[in-house]
Amino acid sequence: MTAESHGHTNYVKIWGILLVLLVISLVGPELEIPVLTLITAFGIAVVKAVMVAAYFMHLNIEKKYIWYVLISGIVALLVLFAGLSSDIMVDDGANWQDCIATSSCVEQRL
Amino acid sequence: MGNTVNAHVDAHAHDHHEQDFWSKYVFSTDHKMIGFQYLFTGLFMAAVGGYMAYVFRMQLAFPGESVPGFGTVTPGNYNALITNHGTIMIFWVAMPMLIAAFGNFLIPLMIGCDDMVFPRLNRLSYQIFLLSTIILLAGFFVPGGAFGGAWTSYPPLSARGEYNLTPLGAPIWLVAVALEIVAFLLGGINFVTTVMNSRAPGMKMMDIPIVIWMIIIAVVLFMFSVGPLVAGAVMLLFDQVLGTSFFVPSGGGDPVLFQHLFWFFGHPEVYVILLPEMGIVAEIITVFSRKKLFGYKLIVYTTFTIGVLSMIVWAHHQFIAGIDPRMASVFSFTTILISIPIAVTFFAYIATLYGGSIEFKTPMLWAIGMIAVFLVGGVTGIYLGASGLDIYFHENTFVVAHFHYTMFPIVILGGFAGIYYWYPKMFGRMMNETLGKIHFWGTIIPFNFIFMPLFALGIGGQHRRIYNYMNFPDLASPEFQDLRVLATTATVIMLLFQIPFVINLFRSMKHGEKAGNNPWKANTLEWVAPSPPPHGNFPEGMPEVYRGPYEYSVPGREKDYWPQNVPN
Amino acid sequence: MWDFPVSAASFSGEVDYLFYLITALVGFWFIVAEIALFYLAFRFRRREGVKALYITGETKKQLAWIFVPLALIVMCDLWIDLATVKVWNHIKINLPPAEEKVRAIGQQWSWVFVHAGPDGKLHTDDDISTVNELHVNVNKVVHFELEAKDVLHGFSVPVFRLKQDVIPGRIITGWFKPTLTGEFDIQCTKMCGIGHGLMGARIFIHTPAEYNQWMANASKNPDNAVQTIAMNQTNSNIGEAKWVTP
Amino acid sequence: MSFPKPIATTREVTGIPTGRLAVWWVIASEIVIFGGLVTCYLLMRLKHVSWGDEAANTSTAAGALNTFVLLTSSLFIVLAHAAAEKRDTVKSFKFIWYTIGMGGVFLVVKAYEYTTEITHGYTIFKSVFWSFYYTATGLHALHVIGGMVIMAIISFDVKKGKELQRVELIGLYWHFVDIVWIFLFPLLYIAK
Repeated sequence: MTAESHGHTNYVKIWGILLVLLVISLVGPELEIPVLTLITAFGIAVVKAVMVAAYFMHLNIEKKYIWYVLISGIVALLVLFAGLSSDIMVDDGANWQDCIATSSCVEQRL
Repeated sequence: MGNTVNAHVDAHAHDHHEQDFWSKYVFSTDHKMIGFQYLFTGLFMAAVGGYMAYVFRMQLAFPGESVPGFGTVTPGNYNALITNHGTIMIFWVAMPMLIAAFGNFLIPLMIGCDDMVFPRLNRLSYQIFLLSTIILLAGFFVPGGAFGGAWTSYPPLSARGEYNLTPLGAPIWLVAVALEIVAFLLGGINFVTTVMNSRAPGMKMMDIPIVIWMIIIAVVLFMFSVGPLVAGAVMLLFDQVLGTSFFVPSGGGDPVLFQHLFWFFGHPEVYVILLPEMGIVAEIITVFSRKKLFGYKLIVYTTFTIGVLSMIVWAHHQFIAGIDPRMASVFSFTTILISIPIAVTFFAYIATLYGGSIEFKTPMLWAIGMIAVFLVGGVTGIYLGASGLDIYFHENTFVVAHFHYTMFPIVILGGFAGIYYWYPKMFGRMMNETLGKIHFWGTIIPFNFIFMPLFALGIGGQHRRIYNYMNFPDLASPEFQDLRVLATTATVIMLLFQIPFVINLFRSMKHGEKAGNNPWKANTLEWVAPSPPPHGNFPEGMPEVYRGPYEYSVPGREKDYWPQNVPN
Repeated sequence: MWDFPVSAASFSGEVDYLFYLITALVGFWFIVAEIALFYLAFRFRRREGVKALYITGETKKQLAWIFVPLALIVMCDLWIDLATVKVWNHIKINLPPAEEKVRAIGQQWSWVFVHAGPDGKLHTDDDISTVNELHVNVNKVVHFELEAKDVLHGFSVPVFRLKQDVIPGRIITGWFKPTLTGEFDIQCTKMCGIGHGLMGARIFIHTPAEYNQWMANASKNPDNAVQTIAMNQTNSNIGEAKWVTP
Repeated sequence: MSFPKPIATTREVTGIPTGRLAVWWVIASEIVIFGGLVTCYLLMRLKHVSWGDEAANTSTAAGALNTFVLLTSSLFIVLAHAAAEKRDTVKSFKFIWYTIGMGGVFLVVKAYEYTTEITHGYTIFKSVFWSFYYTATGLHALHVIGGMVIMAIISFDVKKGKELQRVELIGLYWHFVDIVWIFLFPLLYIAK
């Protein structure tokens, strides 16, 4: 990887954009609109992460299969999330309910 | 990365003069020596795990009586024994033998380079592994005894000393497992990088021997599935030692979460172990039937498919564990689906035999035996993958019999196949064929008499992890007890038949027939090196590769093999 | 040997049927594969002067040897999938209306069963608690609610082919409809600590007359809750047993 | 440091230098470790609405300051890398130590946060939210410390002009740690 294509100024500019994004993600929640908070908080986190990965970690000029490796990891996490969501994310399902939420179960021994 | 990790150790790896004992055998950075370290640690732990099996099988056959070589088995002992038998056999036998030992020994030799890319990282990996071994065994000698909450270590039982009554044993067990995982992560990064970057000139992707492909796919699978469990282990450790409540419902946690994290790793783990072993068998059946592997590319692609599918089947271990029952149908479908690529691979192996010139040397016996026995394990998996039938068979000895019919051929039969096959390369001498055959028949016949009775008992309704079935009136019948005694007797016989192997292993190092570079007339690069390979592996120059690894009996050639490094 | 226990619930026959179906489908392929393996290994054993064939296994014609059987296996798989989903839905998802209700509470290391009592309703004062004894009527749909006090337990009745893990913090509902009278094992099938091997219970399936008699007796002596705690204490003593160094 | 490199280490079949390839695999395996933790947190957070109130007690200002600190440290280490590629070892050394300094600032802010929270009763035992908070930020802080130690060790070789490729390797790792924080920040501090 050569340095010529990535001059000094480039990095500082990216850093500046990242800081602007940081400020937006802080201001967003102040408006107290839940949807907007989600977008500014998590959408901007994704943008920031991609920018750091692409420009600071030089993934923009890295071989393609590094992307594949990293994305495989994220896909594994999505699979995990999907598989767990019906059990962990909800209070009840088919023929079961979380009885701590409804205080309907026997007292715990601890 | 690796170069910075333990930069302070000053090892003279390239010195060709006599090295002292410590730098040659203990702190070596040579991939072959590290492979041996893993191999012998694995064999030692296999003996420990076998001893545990002997003790608890004796307890089941003769409940309450003093077991020779152990004493009376209390319920706590029994639980600790089955827990650690499972943990040891998976994490301290299967992983170090099949992946770390064979991986370390074979990868640089088979891809034609002189060592792993990060030799010192490799050594660190073994040292962490050894530390984890010592910690695990130390668990038996702390007050309260070793952890007995089954190898799955489901919380809240594992999370609270008040529940499991082994307040020290449980965290020790968990730390040992976590360290072992870290060791294999470090080793795995090394393996993948080596194979990706350091292949011999001319070795294209589709010239890599199947065993290397399988080890690498297994390692990648391991890396992607183990992460959540590492996080889960940290959380469980905090539950145990700090008293947080990640997995304890009374504190707001969720025990099912841990089950998911465990099996998200735990199921791919089965394939992490299976794949390297399938690779070993592929090498052996091609060499001893003098045949090209049937459908090399097909097998590589199927292996990828197995890897991907194995990530989406984990909840079949939890059908009745309190997960939402609607999810069970999804996971039942994917589970039965995974039988398809596995079937492809095994069909391809069987097809490889067609038209061969098969010589039944000891390694080939183990390999054929492995396929024959594994098929039983494979088909019984369908019973358990079918969610409706799993309602009955879950936590039943049918499951125990099933996974021993998969794990045993994978780890023991496949492992021995590999040892008998590569022994000449490892130590420069041949093993004794007669002792090897006695060992084979003395292992595989009693094995069936251990676990066939467990299928029968499982169908009869016997559940797992019970130290004395006399407490259950429906299970206390004399017919059932006879089956338990049969299984125990077979266990003892099988363990006794390991003695010929131990004799063979150590005797042949000194007295075996000299092997020469290529005793089996095989094609892959490790047989180009001298036996045993010196440091640097290829003293006559690093090999170059001109063709795939399975060009046996090519028409028009005088010899029936065509090594990868021979230009024409 | 190789026999299921008696079949004592309305759905246990379906589970057995699934077993025989899978045995037939999978057993066929198992035998084919083993015969192929041993036949080929025997037929193509080494003989002087006979050279092995060179088959790449990469032409379409050769791959057909794998993919034709595979297509048939996929069909068998789908058949098994459909059969198992049907049984699963019947047992675990679509519960028929309850005619009786019972709570089963797992704890280290015993079962407490709360029967509805004479008024037929749970969570009332006349509930009858018993330790390690479950009493039900034959031929009535029973709904059970599973709870756990401490760790995971597993509620399993082999003669019903029924099993469900019990999770602290959750109430899991299931059903069965006994078809035979008699007394059978209830197992705890999830490792629950040192007393796991002792945690058995019995299920008593009564005719209506016997059941009413039992209930009449039991309502007179409601002393079982106390017994539960006592039982718990006794079992904890097992924890004193220490690891014996070999 | 007289450890001779095997031939294997010098080969580059993929076209990516061996060290960098290995670091990418390290990052891939770290993604699933942190990701597993974050997945667990997210699942439970979505179930327990009340965790929003707990999250209100984390200091958004301190979190934002730390985000700024880490972003800046990422800039410094990438500048160190750029300098190393021009073989400007003095400048590279300087920027590595700026990065370590920023790591130090991060840890000081973190320590201040922990102290405030613990003295206000928000310990790791208070609820599962706080258990997750301390586990996630603690694991992250450990990675920060690890990165700082490695940077300090390699910086002296860099100054002598040896093993300059290591600046890029530690940089990749450091950016990854930064990215983890970029996600932890909204998860633990902003969303209420």
